[in-house]
Amino acid sequence: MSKLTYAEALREAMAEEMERDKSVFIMGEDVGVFGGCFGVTGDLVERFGEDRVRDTPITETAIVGSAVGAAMTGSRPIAEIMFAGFLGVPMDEIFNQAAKMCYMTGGQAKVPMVLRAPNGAGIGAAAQHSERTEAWFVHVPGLKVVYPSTPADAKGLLKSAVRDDNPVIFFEHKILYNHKGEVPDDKDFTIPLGKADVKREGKDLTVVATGILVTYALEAAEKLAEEGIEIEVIDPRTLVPFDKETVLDSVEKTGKLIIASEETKRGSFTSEVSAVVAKEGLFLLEQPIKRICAPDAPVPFSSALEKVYIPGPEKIISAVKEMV
Amino acid sequence: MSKLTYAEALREAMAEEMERDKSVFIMGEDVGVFGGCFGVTGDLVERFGEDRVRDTPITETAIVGSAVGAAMTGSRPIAEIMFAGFLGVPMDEIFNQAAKMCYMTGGQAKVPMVLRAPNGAGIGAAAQHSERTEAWFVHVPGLKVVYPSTPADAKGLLKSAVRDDNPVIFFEHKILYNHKGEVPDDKDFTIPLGKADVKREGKDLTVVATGILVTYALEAAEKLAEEGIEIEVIDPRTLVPFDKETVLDSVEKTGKLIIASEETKRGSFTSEVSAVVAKEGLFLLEQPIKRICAPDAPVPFSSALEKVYIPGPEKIISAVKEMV
Amino acid sequence: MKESKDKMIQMLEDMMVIREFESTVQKHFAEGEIPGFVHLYLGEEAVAVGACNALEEKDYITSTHRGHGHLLARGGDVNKMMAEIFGKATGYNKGKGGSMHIADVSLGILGANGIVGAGLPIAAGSGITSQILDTGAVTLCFFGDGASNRGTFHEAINLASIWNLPVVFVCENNMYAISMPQYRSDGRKGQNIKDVSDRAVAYGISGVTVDGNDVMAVNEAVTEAVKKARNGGGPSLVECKTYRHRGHFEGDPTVYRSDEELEEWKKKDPISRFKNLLKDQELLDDAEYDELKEKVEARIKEAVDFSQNSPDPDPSEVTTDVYYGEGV
Amino acid sequence: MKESKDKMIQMLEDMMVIREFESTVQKHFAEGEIPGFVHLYLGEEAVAVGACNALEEKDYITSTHRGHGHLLARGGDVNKMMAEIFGKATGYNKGKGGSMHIADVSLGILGANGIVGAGLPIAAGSGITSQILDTGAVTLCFFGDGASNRGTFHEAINLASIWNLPVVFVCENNMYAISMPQYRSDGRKGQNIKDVSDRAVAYGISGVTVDGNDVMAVNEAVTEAVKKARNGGGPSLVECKTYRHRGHFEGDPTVYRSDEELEEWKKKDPISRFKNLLKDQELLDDAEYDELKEKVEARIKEAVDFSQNSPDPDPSEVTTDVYYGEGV
Ligand SMILES: Cc1ncc(C[n+]2csc(CCOP(=O)(O)OP(=O)(O)O)c2C)c(N)n1
Ligand SMILES: Cc1ncc(C[n+]2csc(CCOP(=O)(O)OP(=O)(O)O)c2C)c(N)n1
Ligand SMILES: [Mg+2]
Ligand SMILES: [Mg+2]
Repeated sequence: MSKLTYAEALREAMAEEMERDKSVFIMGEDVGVFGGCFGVTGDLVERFGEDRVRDTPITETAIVGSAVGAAMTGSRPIAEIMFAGFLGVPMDEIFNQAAKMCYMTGGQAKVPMVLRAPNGAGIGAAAQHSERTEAWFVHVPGLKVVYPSTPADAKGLLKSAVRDDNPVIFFEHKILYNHKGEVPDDKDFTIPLGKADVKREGKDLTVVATGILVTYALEAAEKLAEEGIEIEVIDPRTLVPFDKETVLDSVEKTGKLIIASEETKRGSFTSEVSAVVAKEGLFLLEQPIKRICAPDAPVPFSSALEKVYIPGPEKIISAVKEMV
Repeated sequence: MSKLTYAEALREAMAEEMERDKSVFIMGEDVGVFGGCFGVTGDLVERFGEDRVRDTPITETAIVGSAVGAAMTGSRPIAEIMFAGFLGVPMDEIFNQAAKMCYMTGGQAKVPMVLRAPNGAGIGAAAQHSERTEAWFVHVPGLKVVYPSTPADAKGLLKSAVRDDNPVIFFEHKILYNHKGEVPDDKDFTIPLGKADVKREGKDLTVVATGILVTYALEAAEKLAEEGIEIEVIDPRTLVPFDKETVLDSVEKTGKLIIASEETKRGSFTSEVSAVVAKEGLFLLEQPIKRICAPDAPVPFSSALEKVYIPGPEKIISAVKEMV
Repeated sequence: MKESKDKMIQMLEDMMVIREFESTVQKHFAEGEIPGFVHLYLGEEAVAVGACNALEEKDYITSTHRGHGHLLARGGDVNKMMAEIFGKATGYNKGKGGSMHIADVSLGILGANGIVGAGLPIAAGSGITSQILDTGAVTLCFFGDGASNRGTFHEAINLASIWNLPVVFVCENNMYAISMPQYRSDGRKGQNIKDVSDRAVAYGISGVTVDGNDVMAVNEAVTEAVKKARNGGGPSLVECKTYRHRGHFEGDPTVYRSDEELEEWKKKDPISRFKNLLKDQELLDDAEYDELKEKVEARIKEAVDFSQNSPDPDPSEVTTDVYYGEGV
Repeated sequence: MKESKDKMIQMLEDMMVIREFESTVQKHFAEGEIPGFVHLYLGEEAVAVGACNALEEKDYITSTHRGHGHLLARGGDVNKMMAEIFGKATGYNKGKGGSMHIADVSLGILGANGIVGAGLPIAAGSGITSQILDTGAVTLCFFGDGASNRGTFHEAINLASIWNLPVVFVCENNMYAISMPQYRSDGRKGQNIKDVSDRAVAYGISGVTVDGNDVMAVNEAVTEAVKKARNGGGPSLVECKTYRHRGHFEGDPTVYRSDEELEEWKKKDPISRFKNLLKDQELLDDAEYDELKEKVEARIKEAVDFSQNSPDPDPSEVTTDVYYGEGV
């Protein structure tokens, strides 16, 4: 075990996979000497050279499109899109190429690639640099969608993503980059895609949360515990495949469900979780499913507004109190 | 009233709006002399000239980006994207420009534009030409999302969309283009965005359906009526704004809800409707909410497979029978 | 000389296979046996054949919505191709892809593609693999004049240029993107330049325009570009001017072009031209040609029989192959 | 002569306003008063000022993430600008946009933009309105060297060219896109050509490169291009070579460039150069310059006071203006 930040854990995952497999390479804007806009790639260009840590021009369409071509021919690209809000630019390459190539060719083609994208608000970066776009990809068959909330998960999931034979969209939350945690050193430490993690056990209410909301839910849980309320916090970790069993088991125990994410609410991943439970766990529910999300609005710039916009721990606390 | 096809109704809506307002214009690939890939623009170039019915190169990014610029400066563009499956190409222009411009400028800028996109499977066009992408846009605040299922709705909603001061993504189902129906001739006939339509009344079960699934649900309703089962079929018509009251009122009456769309199920519009009802109508439900959608897979080419893929009337019939 | 004769006859045969294959698809489409959209390669045979014959086995190609010719020129199995177009289980893609997505990945075909211009970045990526894994493979990227107006053209060629990737970009300029002329001195046009190859300047790479109905000219230009790419000289742009004999897709009434224009181009038909050239050079006589033609017709006929007698895919196939390895 | 003198002094003052404004933002950002990213225009003042002074009132511009200079050169209100950057309710965008989205739509500014290259198609669209409603307005589109590698550059300029739209594309080539050099003879580079203006050939339009640190040269080139566009001559590409004095954003340690390079460019500072020119031509003396400087400093200081004393937006503003008319 080492104490690493989330960003460091991601970097170590990439370094280990690049050492293990010479077909793994990195590309993206300013991932080389600049070390990545959020410092995630850091010194990797010094360790692996410019051939395997490739600085691209501003060319998201070609980044993703060429990742598809590289993946189809025997490489395992890890491409970085500087902000998850820019994923609209290469959307066609993700949606019509990466995601469908295997199916359209009748299983002939494999596209083992990872697309890393910093997600989320909270740094005053306004509407175009604070986006959370995971719901789009949840809706695209053929993709896997990963979203770790701790340094250890970040490392184990990224390594699994690189080893997976399918395209993986890998979300990272900007605010989490500096969070520290214990991370296994074992070079074969991986976390399987499709397995949720119960981050905290509790009997009174289930909170399913993603990304930074896992942190906020755990903060809320601490405070609520002081008042004798025990919430169970589940992090799906991979949105696709989604581990519905873990969620349904928990709801069976608690009878109450809150789904929390930083997304704008309408049409979000929380809608999907809600729909799954409304189908398969309806009679487990003692109360309506509550979703805690950002409002259906772009992210405002002003810190005064952004604070209101982001669904923080207080919102979870008051929602839980309304329900228990 | 005139008997028009869905395609003709759309064309008449455009013609009337262009006559009414000289700032309305059309652009897209092959919308001129070719008359549009599905014949929707037809003879409009002859009626309005090449200046107002503009054939573009293959340039979806510029089509949408320039529609934003035109809309901001006093025009009202109606842009056609040849297939809804190509909407990934100009996704950034829709998501980061059209949808956010008003908010980001603090309400200064208005972007009155319509993006028409033929949606859906059923013509053997395989994975990239049969897409249904409405869920992405439902998740984007700042957009309105419209999806008519009859010729009259097509006309009335398109006219409202053109007159709206916000960007509207307007889905049309390819299979519906040749469907005929009575359409009001009144040049001021419009249908407000945000108002669902009860296409058939019934007391036993509520089906909320979109696009071509409205047709299938009505077919199913006919057959079920023969067996004495009366389903209520609701067409939201606009996915954003979504008229939840009409749906909740119906569920209050029937106690049972099926949500049907041709989308791939995971993360679809049906998830959102399900989530809304699981929150605001949970105690109205006598049974779990069922969603009838396409499977989470790209659209297969072979007619034998496509038939299985598409959620047709039989699937609705058997689902209803399981529930009543 | 012997080698060159064999190669020339081979190229003629390749073109004839495409011609016969496409004419046959046309017929069966008209008869309602083939669903969806088909975009035929009739009239453009010299481009695929000239270009693919410049490649080695380890090389790659990216194809387009008008891709039958590319796959055939690359050695695709006519039975599996026809069966795919008929939507049968025995097709290359198990019936899941159809005309627009037909591909043999084992022949280095990185997908036919329904998205215009999508192949260019994919080709660049294949070039990255060549560099990183040092495979020596060159990637040949087919795309249309219409595709050259998409951002993917710009971004992919720029990337290939700055990284010196071993990719040859072959523009099939058949004068139209559906109804939009590539260039005209006045009126609607896709771009304001006569030659797509002029765009090479924007990326600091070499660009040439050749007669795309002259299979030898195409072969020569592409061979040179492939050699350059393989030797570390980076990407090039080769524009081949040609014309499609049919509408954009089957069913297109082609209101946007004149019969005269079509007739002019038919006079430049790549197959009769090449056949006549071979006859003039006494490399082929009428009897040999007729024999070839019979052989080709028999092959394609067999492919149709094979397809018609093949089963539909099993319904369970709808949800396999969404993820890799699942469909096996 | 009188007119030209006034105009020159005006342009000097405009540049000085930008310099003072940006230096002030830099200071308050360092002090933690301004959230988010700020991309300063320091060193590039001649481009915005030279270009915007070629416009008429009815014209439009599109701006970028590095947009303060454009808005100031177009006559933006410094109080409302500074307040926006401070995230206050009195800002141009009610505090919702911030540095990257600051705009005065009534001045014909079609958004600053956080998405690199997004402004080019928007500018083309503004050109369409000019044509359809016959307004006579010209649109000036600012974008960086980095943006010229995006597909939007290609598609927008192509569209502007085939439709002959009245748009002037002004490339601010400040040599870098964050850490990526626009061009170098070897090593990492955004593109394989020395001059972005070479790309004009690909669209059949005219392209020129000018010294972007020479406000008169910029003004002259853009004036000519605007005139051409207004007279139906279609779009042009004007590349202005310049350099940013600061990092890409505040906080950038600029490891990718040398101190010597920066020093070389500081010698070509557009403001001191222009000031010296005016002094040489005896159009300005030291006393006049000092007066100007004081006036500018006072204006910016007042803007800071205004901002610091302005209220935060009301929390209810989070969900207004999502749709037009709602925020009123
Ligand atoms: C991104 C995208 N836009 C539009 C289309 C619809 N479309 C299919 S083929 C075609 C024309 C292609 O022209 P070109 O590239 O010249 O190829 P050609 O058909 O002439 O061989 C168009 C517009 C598409 N498939 N993809
Ligand atoms: C589509 C997109 N990709 C990446 C970024 C991140 N980014 C912001 S500014 C910038 C560099 C822009 O370079 P250039 O166009 O030369 O403008 P400059 O910053 O030099 O003024 C990048 C990569 C972005 N904002 N948008
Ligand atoms: Mg063409
Ligand atoms: Mg720059």
